[in-house]
Amino acid sequence: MSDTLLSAQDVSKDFAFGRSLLDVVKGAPIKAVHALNGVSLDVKRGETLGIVGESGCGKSTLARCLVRLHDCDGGRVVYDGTDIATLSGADRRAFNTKVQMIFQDPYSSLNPRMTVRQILSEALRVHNMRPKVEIDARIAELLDLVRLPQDAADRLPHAFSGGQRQRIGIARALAVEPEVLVADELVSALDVSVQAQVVNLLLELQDRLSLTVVFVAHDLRLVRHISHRVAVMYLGKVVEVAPTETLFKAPKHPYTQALLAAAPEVDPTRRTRRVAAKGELPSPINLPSGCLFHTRCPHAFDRCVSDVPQLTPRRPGHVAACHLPDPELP
Amino acid sequence: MTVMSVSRLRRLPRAFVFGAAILIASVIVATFPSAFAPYDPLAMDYVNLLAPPSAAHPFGTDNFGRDVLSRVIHAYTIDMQIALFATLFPFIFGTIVGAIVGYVGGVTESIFGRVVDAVITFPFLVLVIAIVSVLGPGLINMYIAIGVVGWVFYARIIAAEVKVQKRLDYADAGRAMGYTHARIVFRHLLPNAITPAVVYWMTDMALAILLGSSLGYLGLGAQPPAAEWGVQIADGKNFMATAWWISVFPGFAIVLTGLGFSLLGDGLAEILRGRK
Amino acid sequence: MTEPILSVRNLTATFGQGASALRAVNEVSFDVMPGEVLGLVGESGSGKSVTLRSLLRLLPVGGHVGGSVSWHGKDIVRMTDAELRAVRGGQISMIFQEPMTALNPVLPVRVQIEENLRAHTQLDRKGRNARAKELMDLVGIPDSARRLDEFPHQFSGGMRQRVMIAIALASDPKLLLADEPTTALDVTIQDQILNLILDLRDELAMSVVLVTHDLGVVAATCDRMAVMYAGRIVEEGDVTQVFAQPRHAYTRGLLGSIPQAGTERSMLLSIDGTPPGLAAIPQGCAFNPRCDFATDICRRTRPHLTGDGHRAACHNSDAVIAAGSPVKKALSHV
Amino acid sequence: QERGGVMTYGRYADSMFLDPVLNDANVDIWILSNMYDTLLLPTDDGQSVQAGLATDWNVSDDGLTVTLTMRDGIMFSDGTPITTEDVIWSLDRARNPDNGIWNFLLAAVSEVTAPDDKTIEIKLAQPDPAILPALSVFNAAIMPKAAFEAMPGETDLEKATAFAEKPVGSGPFVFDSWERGSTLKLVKNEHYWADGADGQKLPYLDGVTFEVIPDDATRILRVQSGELDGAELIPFARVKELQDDPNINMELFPSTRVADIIINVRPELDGEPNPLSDVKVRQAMNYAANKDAIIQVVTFGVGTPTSSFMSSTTPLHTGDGPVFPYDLEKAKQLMSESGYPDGFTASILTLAGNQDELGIATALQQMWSQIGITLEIQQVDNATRTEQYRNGTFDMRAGAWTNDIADPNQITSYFAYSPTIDALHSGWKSEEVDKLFEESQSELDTDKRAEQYARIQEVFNQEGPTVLLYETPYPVALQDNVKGFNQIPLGNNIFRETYLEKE
Amino acid sequence: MSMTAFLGRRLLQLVPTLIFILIVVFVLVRLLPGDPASAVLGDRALDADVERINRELGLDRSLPVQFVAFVKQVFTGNLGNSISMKIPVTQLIADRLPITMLLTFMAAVIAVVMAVPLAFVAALRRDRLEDSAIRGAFQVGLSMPVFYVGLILLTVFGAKLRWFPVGGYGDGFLDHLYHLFLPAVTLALSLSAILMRNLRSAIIGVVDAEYVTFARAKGLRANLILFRHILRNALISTLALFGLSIGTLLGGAVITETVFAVPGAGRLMVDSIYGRDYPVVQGLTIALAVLVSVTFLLTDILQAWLDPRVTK
Ligand SMILES: Nc1ncnc2c1ncn2[C@@H]1O[C@H](COP(=O)(O)OP(=O)(O)OP(=O)(O)O)[C@@H](O)[C@H]1O
Ligand SMILES: Nc1ncnc2c1ncn2[C@@H]1O[C@H](COP(=O)(O)OP(=O)(O)OP(=O)(O)O)[C@@H](O)[C@H]1O
Ligand SMILES: [Mg+2]
Ligand SMILES: [Mg+2]
Ligand code: NI
Repeated sequence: MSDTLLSAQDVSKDFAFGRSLLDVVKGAPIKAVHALNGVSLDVKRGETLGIVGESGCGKSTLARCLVRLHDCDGGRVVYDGTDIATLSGADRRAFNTKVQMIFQDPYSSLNPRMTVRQILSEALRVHNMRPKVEIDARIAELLDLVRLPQDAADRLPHAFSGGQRQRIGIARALAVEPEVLVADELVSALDVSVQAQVVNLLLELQDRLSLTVVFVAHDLRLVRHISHRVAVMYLGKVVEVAPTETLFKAPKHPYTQALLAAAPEVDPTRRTRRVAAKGELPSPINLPSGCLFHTRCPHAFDRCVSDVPQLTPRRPGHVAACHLPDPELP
Repeated sequence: MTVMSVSRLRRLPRAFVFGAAILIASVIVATFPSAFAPYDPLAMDYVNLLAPPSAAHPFGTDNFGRDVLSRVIHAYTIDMQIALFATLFPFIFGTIVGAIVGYVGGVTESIFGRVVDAVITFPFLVLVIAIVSVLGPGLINMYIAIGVVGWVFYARIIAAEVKVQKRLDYADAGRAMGYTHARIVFRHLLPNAITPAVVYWMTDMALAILLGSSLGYLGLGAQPPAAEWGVQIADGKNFMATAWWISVFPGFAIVLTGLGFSLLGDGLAEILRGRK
Repeated sequence: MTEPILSVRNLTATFGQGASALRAVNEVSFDVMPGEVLGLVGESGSGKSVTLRSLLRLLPVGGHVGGSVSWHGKDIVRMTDAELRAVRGGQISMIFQEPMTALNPVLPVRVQIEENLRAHTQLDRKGRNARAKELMDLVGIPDSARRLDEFPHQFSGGMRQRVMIAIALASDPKLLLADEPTTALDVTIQDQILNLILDLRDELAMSVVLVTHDLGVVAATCDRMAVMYAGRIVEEGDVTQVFAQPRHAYTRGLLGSIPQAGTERSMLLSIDGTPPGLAAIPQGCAFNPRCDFATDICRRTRPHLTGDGHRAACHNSDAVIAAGSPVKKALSHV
Repeated sequence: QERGGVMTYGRYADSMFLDPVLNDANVDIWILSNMYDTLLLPTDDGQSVQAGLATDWNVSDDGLTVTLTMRDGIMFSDGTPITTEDVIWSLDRARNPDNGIWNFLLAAVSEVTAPDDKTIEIKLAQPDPAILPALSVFNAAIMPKAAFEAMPGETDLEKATAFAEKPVGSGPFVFDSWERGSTLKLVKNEHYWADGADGQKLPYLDGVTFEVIPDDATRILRVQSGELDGAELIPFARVKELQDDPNINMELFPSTRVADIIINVRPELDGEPNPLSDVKVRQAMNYAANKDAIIQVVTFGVGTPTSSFMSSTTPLHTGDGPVFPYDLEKAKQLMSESGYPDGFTASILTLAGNQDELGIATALQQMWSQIGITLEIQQVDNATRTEQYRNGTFDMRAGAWTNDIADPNQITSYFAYSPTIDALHSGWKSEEVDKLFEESQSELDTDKRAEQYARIQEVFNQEGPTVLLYETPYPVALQDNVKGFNQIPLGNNIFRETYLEKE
Repeated sequence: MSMTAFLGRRLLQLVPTLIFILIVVFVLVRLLPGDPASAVLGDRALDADVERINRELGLDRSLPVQFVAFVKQVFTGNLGNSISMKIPVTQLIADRLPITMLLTFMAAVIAVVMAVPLAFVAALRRDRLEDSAIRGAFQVGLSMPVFYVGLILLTVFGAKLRWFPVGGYGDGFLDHLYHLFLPAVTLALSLSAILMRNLRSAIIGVVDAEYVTFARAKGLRANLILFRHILRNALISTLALFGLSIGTLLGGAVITETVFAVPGAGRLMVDSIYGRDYPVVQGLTIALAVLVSVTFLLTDILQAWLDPRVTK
């Protein structure tokens, strides 16, 4: 299980601000949020790839680029050997069925005016997944798959709790029988107890349907729990990728280290009062030069300000983008 | 009515129930005016001019000797029509345009913004008067004139709401599912974006009746001999001191109907807000 | 043993009137000791925020507070408006989860700090200005003089939270009520803010009631914790004790739901079902339908909070203790 | 009579252009004579002329020369004397066919000269029996040539525009100030020539202030609240009420105003045969129209049925009693004899917002439905109506007429004489009427002219393109203390002998 | 974005709007049936006179030629002469637009003065008797035709009680204010009803906002919370609505001015439409459009001042 199914190759994405006529007249420079700045990442068939990072670092944007909700401004996203930007018409729809996305917000990701049955049958119908007569049966099957009672079909989303809604979202994605699921903060809006239910469901489905999963989250514990490999993002860049155990035990990038240190441990006996990372995320509009993390990095030296570090191999399957070969854990 | 629906009715906001009751009654009267009106609204009685309210003519008679009550009742037909038709086209057209503008955004939105500016910059009543003058007076032309201007307001509301809805995940979910833009706009976004427009619609219907009566006052609205409240009030203007009943009763009808619409609108807003 | 500075007894909060009234908080009792950090945890809707707000009678229109909250010998629930105003923001301050919505978007930060100073201190204009700047420095906002005249939307999330803390600290409160102050923040920022609160607690010798749903935050910051479920406290005790030996099945479930290092890609110990709505709280122990330990008695009678120091409201405490702490297990695994 | 005081008078609309020659409408015409004097003045009954700036006048026997003697010592309000040069210039300007729309009144004039500085001689190309009244019409007003020509501008229109901003004339009052749309103030002309019956100098008033109050009800309220001394065009509906008001003197001044329905009688309209071209149909419509009821409903009894197409106050009017007394049976009879026994549908244009016209149309709608005619009322604004009228594309329209000259020739040329405007743009034509009218235009024998007019009226009344309805007076509400105000049948508001009685 | 840039953008946006209005009104007036000459001259004019006068007015030229001439005129600040009154349109506008502006301004002030306090009472006593009474009263105000309300006010406060003059405009500024009071009230009724409704629900929306809770948690006095925290935020959305209503308000002035005999621009506009006085209609439309746009700009500025987020 090492062949690449989906890959991002040097993907970049900017969100330009609206420019008024006046700006044009004044010749003001185009301002943009640099959400992704050259992200390269491979997703291997059957694996779960976790993507972590702080808010605004471009996790969602990357996820959206992977399913082509955004078209990337630079680089490309390749699925099964083809650049997805070239797909159109039937091919594009076929791609949509193969790579599906599930969303963060259980409240806004379902159309509040459609019953579960309408939501699911729309997906089945538009993509001709099943002949008309089999649609009801398939809906029953899907509900079963995500552990929802059968009588759920004819209810509107507001009749469900957050966890149940996320299951409906999963069912909708599964309706088109995808190979890849991109889950953006799938459980972060849920209560811990319900979070666990959904995580369990995802693990189980992945086994049963041999899905490839891209799991985007900011919760390190969760990512660690379900990912085979983890990519850490900072300011629109991947700064470190490694198999889960390696990453959590021996992080090579100072940012990863700070992130791990900042996450509170679930053990009251191991408290620290040391602040893990100083400062805040710089503005994605005016990015720092060189290493994006140098403004907050305890190890920063002059090269970090001038040179952009590349992802370099550290161990088998472990890459990190830091000028230091092995920054010490602080 | 089943027990359940009664109990559900009780849970509806009071404003909604009152408003709906007034309007349902109005619609019934508007549909079968002859069943309620004691006289032919057009029948003139030259010996009974300007008769004050009496048992025979509870609302009195006007300067043609016509029964005011019967005219108020028959006016329901026209005024409810005005409420509906003067607003229906703007509602539908504005909704469609607004949905597209809100969804597409960008240049379309800027252009639309200028159109909105132009329309709201132009005094509404003056524009309507000008358009009716071009087309000629009469209800249909009045509808057209109001429609030409009115759709913009709906489109603005819908565009703003669609823009909000567009940013919600379910819209993206639709795109991720590979649905067409048309399907996402009209099947998914619009049903969720339409509520403020519907609430505005209710207010607008009341305003349409009022506008209709203003135009009636200027002779540009409903054409005689048809009874219409605004025209009746205008007719009665010269008799405010001597025969107040000619204008006061149609005035009541306007206020009552307007109240119905805005109660319904308020109630609707409350229900829809509550659901969120 | 020192006296508690705040002592809450049978606190109830109801919304609405008559038959359709809902009890969001039900006979909640707890104490806050001087200088301690008390964590209030529970799932969404369990009544944490309402409890916290009831302490200062800050419920929205239609809410009603019962029971007693004694503060320096006076009962806040029965205070006059004038007395209450002196307590609010003066002796007890409060901060909220979403600083963007809790700060008035149309007023510059200076005004929002100043109005608090004006309400609770005798400082003159100049004094207030100086104090405002001092507060901004205290919570670690660089370039404070300039930033005082900015509006909330010009601050980042973390900075906003610092601003709110600065406002709350304006009049040297003795108790800080914090309603999920870090939930909206990133881990690195959360780490900064929590440390800031702890530092300030030490410096200013105040107590803190910290509402959160993140057991990690509790583990990292609190001295004692109370677990809420369906409007009631179901377990209360020293943080280390509770983590090491939960006595309520719900607490145990919560702890088990958190992924632990070393158990990668295994099934989590989840709690089935969802928390009940206020209108349909189950008979007996509110948790019984979701509980693995539930017995008949759980379905019939409501358990009382019992124990000394470490209290729990569970009929089957023993069974739960016997099952052990999921966290312990995880920890020993490493 | 008591002197002094300013009278405020409420009008329904403001004047537009205070030039006697280039103005277009009644809002100007009706007040111009207060500022501009004419050589002759209409008498109070509007039937003939009296001395104005000229004291004597004489028409030669061949009818080709009018000789007038100028009054002594007359001057314009700015104190400059009125010379024969001013008179010649004014009349030449008034009769110039390029100037305004009233020049036809003086169309017969071929030359104006002044043999000496007291005498004006007007030469006519052909005899004109209406030449004396024509000299009393507003457009023949005498204006100061020098002051006019000193105005900036190249063309006559430009000069007139500048002049009319602060006009100078020789009427009893002088222009003082004007806030358009609101108030027009006139003050007493100190140089006015006339004395009143009591021997005192006219006018008695220090000034007249016209206030524009378009809304009828508001205008009346202002009179009732005492803020106005008088107000014109009181709706008939309110006449009774004001007559009963002890503080208000509700005057009904005799007028030349007639109300009728104008019918398009062209044989085809829009490519369809036109039922209204059938004279029987028109007569049926006339009979079926219950004038008494209409007078009751629309004028609340104030009007009287017309006995001819011209008002009874017009010189040479004939007839008494309604031309077509209400007779439904006869109407039905006539309908069945016509080409349209089953009736038809026709439309009528009324002026939007005009309650009188609307009332007439509404009543007719009901009355004519009884002889099978379905009447569609179309309320349109004035310009739209005028266009349809002028193009002859209307079915029917409500109409009203007021004479501008104390002679029947104006109304007859518009109503009956087809070359002018196709007989009210109706397409009606009677060779006989046309011939009679042309003859009457230069007929100096009064009796003969009367006969000609009698015949014209007979033909027109019976077959003409109108439904004759009623004539109405001018309803003016005055405060009780207002005396000596007159609105003559031609509509002119005469303030020169008005005074405000003090208690 | 700075305030100047924000204003600059708004001003630039005005240009296409004005051009659009210019074209629409130019075409619209010419679509009206009838021509200026016959509209002015009325029934009595002879065909030859009508043709002559229309020719003198240059109306026999082709539309594009007329339009170009018109645009040229506009750019030289000359709006032509009125056809019926013969005087320059600019002079007419200068005489009469200020009156309408004053009337509308007074109406706006009165509407706000009526709406704001009552909206507060209604919102804070939500669903109680006071609320229902206030909303009911405004509803009646909203449902009454303007000409009717005007007449009633005139009869009661003018003719009967003699508190106010029965229409007219008066002399001198204070007298103007006095004369315009009743018409302004009439005009304000429907706007105040709309504002009241909007503000009421805005207040209801704000009362439970977290920052209000926070303000209460600071122990502030009720008044301070009400005015500084609740009102200001609630006003923001209402202000936008208010700006949008100015056009409607100006339109409503047409009837009000007729009923109250106020010599304003609204009446002039309608008279000119009826009189087919093309130059006046065109000139007045441009003037009104500029006026309304400036009002929008002002409300925008006010909004930017109330809500610092706007300029973002
Ligand atoms: N549609 C958009 N228009 C403009 N800017 C955007 C848009 N979407 C995202 N951004 C900006 O791009 C940057 C990356 O956003 P993104 O949502 O990908 O971050 P994220 O890592 O998913 O954060 P979070 O954890 O908060 O979800 C942010 O600065 C965000 O403000
Ligand atoms: N104004 C209100 N009216 C009616 N019910 C309310 C109101 N505010 C809160 N509630 C109810 O009270 C209960 C407790 O709410 P509370 O906000 O205290 O929960 P919480 O524990 O703080 O949850 P969260 O983690 O989501 O903040 C919930 O069921 C909620 O629906
Ligand atoms: Mg995201
Ligand atoms: Mg909460
Ligand atoms: Ni006055």
